[in-house]
Amino acid sequence: MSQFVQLTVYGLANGAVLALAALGFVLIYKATSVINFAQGELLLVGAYLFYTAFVLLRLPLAVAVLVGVAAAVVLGVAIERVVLRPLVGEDPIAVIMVTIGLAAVLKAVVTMFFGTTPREMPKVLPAGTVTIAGATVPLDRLVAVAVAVVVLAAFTVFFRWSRHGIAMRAVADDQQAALVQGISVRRIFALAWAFAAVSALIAGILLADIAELSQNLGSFGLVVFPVVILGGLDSVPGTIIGGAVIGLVSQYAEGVSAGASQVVPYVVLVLILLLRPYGLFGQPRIERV
Amino acid sequence: DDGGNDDKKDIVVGVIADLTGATADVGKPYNEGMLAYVDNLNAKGGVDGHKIKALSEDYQYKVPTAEEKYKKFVAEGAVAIQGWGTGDSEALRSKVKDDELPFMSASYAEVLTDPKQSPYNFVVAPTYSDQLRVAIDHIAAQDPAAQLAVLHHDSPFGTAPLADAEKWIKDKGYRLGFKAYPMKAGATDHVGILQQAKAQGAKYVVIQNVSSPAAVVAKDIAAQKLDMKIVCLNWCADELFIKIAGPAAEGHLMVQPFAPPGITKPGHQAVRDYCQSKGIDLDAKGLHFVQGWYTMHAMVKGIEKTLADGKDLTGPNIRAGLETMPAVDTGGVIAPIKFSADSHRGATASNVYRVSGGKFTEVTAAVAPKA
Amino acid sequence: MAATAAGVFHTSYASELRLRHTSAERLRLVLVVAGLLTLPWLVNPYWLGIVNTIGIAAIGAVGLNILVGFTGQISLGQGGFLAVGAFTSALLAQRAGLPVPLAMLAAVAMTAAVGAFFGLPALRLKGLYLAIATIASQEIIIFVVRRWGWLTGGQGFLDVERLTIFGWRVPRTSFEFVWYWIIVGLAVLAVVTARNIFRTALGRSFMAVRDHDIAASAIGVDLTRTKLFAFAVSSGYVGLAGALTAHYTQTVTWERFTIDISIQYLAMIIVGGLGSIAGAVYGAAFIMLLPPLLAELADALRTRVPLLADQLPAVQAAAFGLVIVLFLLFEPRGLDRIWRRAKDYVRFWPFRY
Amino acid sequence: MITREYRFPLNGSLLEPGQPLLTVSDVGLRFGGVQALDGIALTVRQGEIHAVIGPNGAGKSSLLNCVSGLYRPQRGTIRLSRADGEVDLVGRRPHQIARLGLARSFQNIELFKHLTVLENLMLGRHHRMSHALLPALVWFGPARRQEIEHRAMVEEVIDLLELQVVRHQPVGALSYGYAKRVELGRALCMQPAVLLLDEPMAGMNAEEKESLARYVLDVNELAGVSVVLIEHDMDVVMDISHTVTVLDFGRLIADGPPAQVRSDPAVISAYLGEADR
Amino acid sequence: MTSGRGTPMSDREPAVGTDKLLTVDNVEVIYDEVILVLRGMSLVVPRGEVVALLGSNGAGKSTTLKAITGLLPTEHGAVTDGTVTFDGADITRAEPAERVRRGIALVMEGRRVFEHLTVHENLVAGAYTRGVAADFDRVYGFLPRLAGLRGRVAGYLSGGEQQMLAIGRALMSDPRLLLLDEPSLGLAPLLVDEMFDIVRRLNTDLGLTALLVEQNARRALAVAHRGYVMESGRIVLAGTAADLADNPDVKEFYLGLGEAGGRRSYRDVKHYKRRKRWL
Ligand SMILES: Nc1ncnc2c1ncn2[C@@H]1O[C@H](COP(=O)(O)OP(=O)(O)OP(=O)(O)O)[C@@H](O)[C@H]1O
Ligand SMILES: Nc1ncnc2c1ncn2[C@@H]1O[C@H](COP(=O)(O)OP(=O)(O)OP(=O)(O)O)[C@@H](O)[C@H]1O
Ligand SMILES: CC(C)C[C@H](N)C(=O)O
Ligand SMILES: [Mg+2]
Ligand SMILES: [Mg+2]
Repeated sequence: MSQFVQLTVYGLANGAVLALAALGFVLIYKATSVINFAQGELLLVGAYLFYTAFVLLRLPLAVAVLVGVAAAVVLGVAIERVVLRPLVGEDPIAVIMVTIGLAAVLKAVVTMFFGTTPREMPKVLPAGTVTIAGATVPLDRLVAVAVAVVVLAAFTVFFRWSRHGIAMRAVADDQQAALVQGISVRRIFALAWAFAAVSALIAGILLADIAELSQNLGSFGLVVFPVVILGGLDSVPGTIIGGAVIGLVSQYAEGVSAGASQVVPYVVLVLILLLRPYGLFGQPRIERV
Repeated sequence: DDGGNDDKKDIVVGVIADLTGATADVGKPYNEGMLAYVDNLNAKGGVDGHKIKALSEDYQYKVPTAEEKYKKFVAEGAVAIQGWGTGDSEALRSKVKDDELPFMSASYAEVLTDPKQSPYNFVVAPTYSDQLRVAIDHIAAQDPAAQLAVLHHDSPFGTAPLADAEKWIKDKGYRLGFKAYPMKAGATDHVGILQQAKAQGAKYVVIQNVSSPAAVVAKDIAAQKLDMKIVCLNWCADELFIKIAGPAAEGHLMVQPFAPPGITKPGHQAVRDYCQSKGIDLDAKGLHFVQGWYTMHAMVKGIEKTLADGKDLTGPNIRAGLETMPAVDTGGVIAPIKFSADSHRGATASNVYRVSGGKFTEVTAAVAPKA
Repeated sequence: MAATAAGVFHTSYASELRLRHTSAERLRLVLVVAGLLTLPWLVNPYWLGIVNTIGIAAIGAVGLNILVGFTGQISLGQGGFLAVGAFTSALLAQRAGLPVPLAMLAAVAMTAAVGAFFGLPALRLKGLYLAIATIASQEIIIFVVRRWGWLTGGQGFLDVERLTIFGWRVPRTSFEFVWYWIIVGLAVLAVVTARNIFRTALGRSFMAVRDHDIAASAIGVDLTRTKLFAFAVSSGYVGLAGALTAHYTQTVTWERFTIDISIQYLAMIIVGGLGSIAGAVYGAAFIMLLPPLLAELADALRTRVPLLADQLPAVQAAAFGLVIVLFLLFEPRGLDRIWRRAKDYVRFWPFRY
Repeated sequence: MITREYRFPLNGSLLEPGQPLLTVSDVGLRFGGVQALDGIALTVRQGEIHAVIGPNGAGKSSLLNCVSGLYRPQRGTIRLSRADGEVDLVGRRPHQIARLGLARSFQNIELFKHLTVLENLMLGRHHRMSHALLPALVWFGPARRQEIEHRAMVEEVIDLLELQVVRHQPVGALSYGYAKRVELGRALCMQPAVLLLDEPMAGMNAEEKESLARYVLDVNELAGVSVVLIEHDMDVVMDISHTVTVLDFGRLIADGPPAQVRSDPAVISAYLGEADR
Repeated sequence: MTSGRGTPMSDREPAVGTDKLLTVDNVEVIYDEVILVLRGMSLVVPRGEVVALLGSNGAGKSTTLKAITGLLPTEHGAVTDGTVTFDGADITRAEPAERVRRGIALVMEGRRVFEHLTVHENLVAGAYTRGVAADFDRVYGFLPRLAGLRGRVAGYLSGGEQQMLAIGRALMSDPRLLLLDEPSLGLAPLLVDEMFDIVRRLNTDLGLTALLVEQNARRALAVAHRGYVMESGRIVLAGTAADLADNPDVKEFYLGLGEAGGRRSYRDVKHYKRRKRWL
């Protein structure tokens, strides 16, 4: 029992971080129909941005987070400006490729500035443990789950009801038609990337705190694929469920057979997709002839 | 070339390095150590008047890139190669054999020590298997019936010593329990495996991986308040592990063939002098810098011997040089390195350290696996 | 299509169905053939080795483009299929002692079968959902290859002997040279056969599925059969590339077939041009040549700007990404498109429209 | 009267004119809360142009989709008469139905937009061609022979629909009118037993409608192909069709010769309005 | 503002020399750097009028509207010559959003509603430039059918309903010039009536200026003040709606009227090569 609780808490904590990383994917996909292969690298950059503000510049925690957020927004907007703007209206697959290139650039830039050695960072999340149902549960994981839930809920609300959220979905549906409504597709793209960068920053801070700050954080991008697909590529609330399911499944698998945890999420994913081809909450494509 | 002894040709050595890839955190200082050694040597006149020209290229820990770099070095006339990972060393093994090029790497897999299988591979340090044997001997001495969990990198590097270790326990008649667990790359915790290890009743967790994941395990053990002692082998038994794991590193053990700069040995002096002259902080670079330095040193000694024997610098001749050179004395940084025609196992003895007060403290120096 | 070239009149369908119509096109073909025939004498073994890896990659990219560019089924499972080809051929040659050509043929068949099996989700899934489901096939294949002790005797990799064809062992000294002919021969065969597919009803049905699956089914295209067939045909080529990798590099390890490789192949066909056989070849060349060329550049810089030396590896990695980004900004539709535009420009010059 | 020699029979049905060819009985289809079709029954006879009209959302396209297998009705049967007996189309997959001789065009032009006109038309021949892999890889031999053989038939359609000038253009760049014609051509290349046309003349001016109507009439009168035609232009419908079926809210409200339907009060109030009479 | 409520539009005098809301002057458009589609296209839309633009398939009508709204770059097209002037300002190179803000709205060919959004969300998207000032009641009042469909997903509406929605969405930006690309396409006769009635009311009740691209020439000319006929990328005929309706070529090719003046039966039409006088 305690073992189960233990795995569950860690699984949920991982799921929470996964969901935050997945959120960026979903935002970008929703607005631009593009899979962002640079999401992991955004997370990496986000974590180092925070590190710079918090450790190198010695800013107080709250200020450092705000500076990090501001920097992430700037980064997102800059990416849109420089690399995505010229591609408005092009085949999404070209843009997908651009994100692959972008991933290499971002990662290399981090290497240039911060080298390849992991960095130490003072703990931001509470360090203690609590005992739940006989299991020792570290507080930092619980806080990570809470942070993720708050952020994800905020984004869900934004998409459902705000004008910009609707505009973003409109752009995803039909860019040309959105343009003639006076919706600036570029602005929406910039917004999506800025949001993605911010959610990646938050995920990056959490990850750096509960694990470590190193260039390996970038590899989180690929891990997120099953999460987004499971929840539905275009569903913000889907990331929460997707994150939780994948986080738990791989943690339980890890608790049974270490090697299996790499493949089990994918098997679960395929099985669910066969039942629900657009993930749990994804919007089916409307195909009428 | 830059004046002076034009008549003496440069000796080209290729260095396949991981400078930006998955293992760059240790790959970079290792590579720097090699290049520093060469720089130092050349400044003092080189080998028998020949300068060493070390071509170092980043392969990002990717096998196909390693192959490409290897071919490039061959085309540029390299007479010997310094490699890095287990994956690429094994991938290049048959190439090296075909091309008759002596090859050293930072992969200490046991297969590479057998000249019959890998005639051109040389292993300067105790193999991963030997390190694990030392660890097992040590544990068996402390707690003869302990359960042992080996957490390893999920790759040829990680699995290299497993079979040998199990055999060792059986051969020596130890009563130790043994189970191996692959570690998921990039995981933020290893609680799942630790749960399994706990169920197994493991008291000792041997880690054959790099420092970062090892530190994660240390933190998990601390957070879970588990009663387990980590034994780090070579690639996680370093300053970085202590740094990242912080207080969670306290009390854990390390099996490390190379003496870290923090444990002063006579052999460190040359390295320290060089670093001082270049304004490099050796203690910040850590033990992998020293490791790189002395690995290159061993290679150069073999070349020196070949030249001293009056032979051309061809692959087979250098191989013979390496096999016949006297034991290389590293001033205690690593046990004397000695190869022979039947064995390319350079050394067998490792040091056992304990982390205390955020530092290495020597438990036993230079122990080889029990005879 | 070629028939837009001015001044070409066809007197029979047969003449129109030819791939080359104008003397310029024929001249280009002659130049390409002449180039291929002389190349191995012009470059050193290192560059010839790179050409060889390009050749192998081109075969794999042609295969992937059949699936992605021509049938519209985005796949990130390429690495897995390469692995199937490589392990099958290596095992059959090393363990069962099959002659290498036969082993490679069996590898092609095996990969085609495995490809068709992992194509099954395509019957339900579309677009990026499918793309990500194919990552699952990648992970599952790699999982099997890594964990199934029998395959590699628990070592995680297999050594493969230097190629021996009908008792003749490829000499060490002319290793790249001999392989060049084998690889180029097979690559040309792959390109020609792939182009042929798309001149026929079979290829058209693939493209119909890509452009509009509902309309395709309404004209009698069996979607199930066609999608699975596309997976099989594509994987057949990929299997060939995998088998060649095994024998050419003389070692098979799963580390060579990770998701990174799948992404790299996707990069090749996008940069080259989706839905273009020639584009797949250009893309393979581009992606495989870029890093060594950047390394050359870095070498030149290292001596000139020693200050930068420490950062060079990272700069190289950044440059790799940057070149891809800039390239796609310049021409999102790929190298094939640039090539066509250049041809049009020459053809219509000096009249622009 | 225009006479044309057809080297290839475009009609894929062997029935005698006037015999029931396609019999829809009691078809019901719903999407969630929407009853798109409700107890529809009608008979298309060999050699006829059979128009289906009705307000937007009446279920005309849905009916066509049921016939061609894209939708599966929850109720009813759709039987196709062939020389060798009747087959029920309900439950068959679209490609199987296409192979039985049902060819169609779509309301919003569903062509293969990256392919050329010629390739689109050749795809109309798909179900009558072999798709073996080996000949395709080799090209020379059977594959090439087959291409040439079917090309002759396709050229006939190109000729009939006057598509010569756009033969090698990708259809994605074609203007609307040409695209509509290509879609008709693709269906004709299938040598159909029944040709189902969903608003083939939408978006055309009078002149273009006239020529498209001519094509449809030619196909019907000269080649003997039976046609099911959905169209909102009453002038066209009344002029060229033999039978008209009117749907409203998924239900059949009138069925008969054009003149009779036109003066039906239910049809006028649901569909025609006073202005367009 | 017009005052012509009730008077037949075609009877009115052409408003030459009056206040020009939109001027397209000698515009050349090239797609893909090689396909020349508009070759010196010029037209004028006077303030307060409805102008019909006729032309056969592929003539370049939609392209003209794309040039006016700035959509060409998204299709690899570009205006390579000429100018588009709206309300005195040169907007040839302006961003689409900028043009919407200035008061141009387009009802696109083929409806192009946002399929995955509900009807109301489509309207919210249409009001993007208006921010909080969006006036939903006005549009729901003008198109009462939409009010009943508020919560329905647009992709599953019938053709006619989608067309209403497309118009409603365009109205949400509170435009001064409405461009309509074949709004009656695919509509049933009753709805075609309603459609043209809406266009008329837009003009008379809301005072909107409109440029109407239509294939249904008879109805279009009935609602318009003036008209243009374009062929192969340029204007070949222009005049008041009444003049155009009287032109023999327009009668034959756009109105489908025979020599005698009555409508020919489609059955009687023979294959013929067109013999337009203006080509
Ligand atoms: N795939 C679908 N999913 C949900 N509802 C659908 C679907 N297809 C059609 N409908 C609904 O069924 C009804 C009939 O639609 P259908 O397209 O058959 O009408 P139609 O008579 O062809 O109209 P139009 O003349 O506008 O083309 C409509 O209410 C439509 O919204
Ligand atoms: N994106 C594009 N790329 C290339 N050519 C195009 C493109 N869009 C349109 N064309 C070409 O431009 C010409 C004019 O097209 P346009 O859509 O403006 O015609 P239209 O007058 O609106 O016709 P329709 O009545 O059929 O809608 C056509 O020949 C078409 O093939
Ligand atoms: C850092 C290590 C992972 C590299 C090691 N030399 C290996 O065997 O791969
Ligand atoms: Mg319809
Ligand atoms: Mg148009």
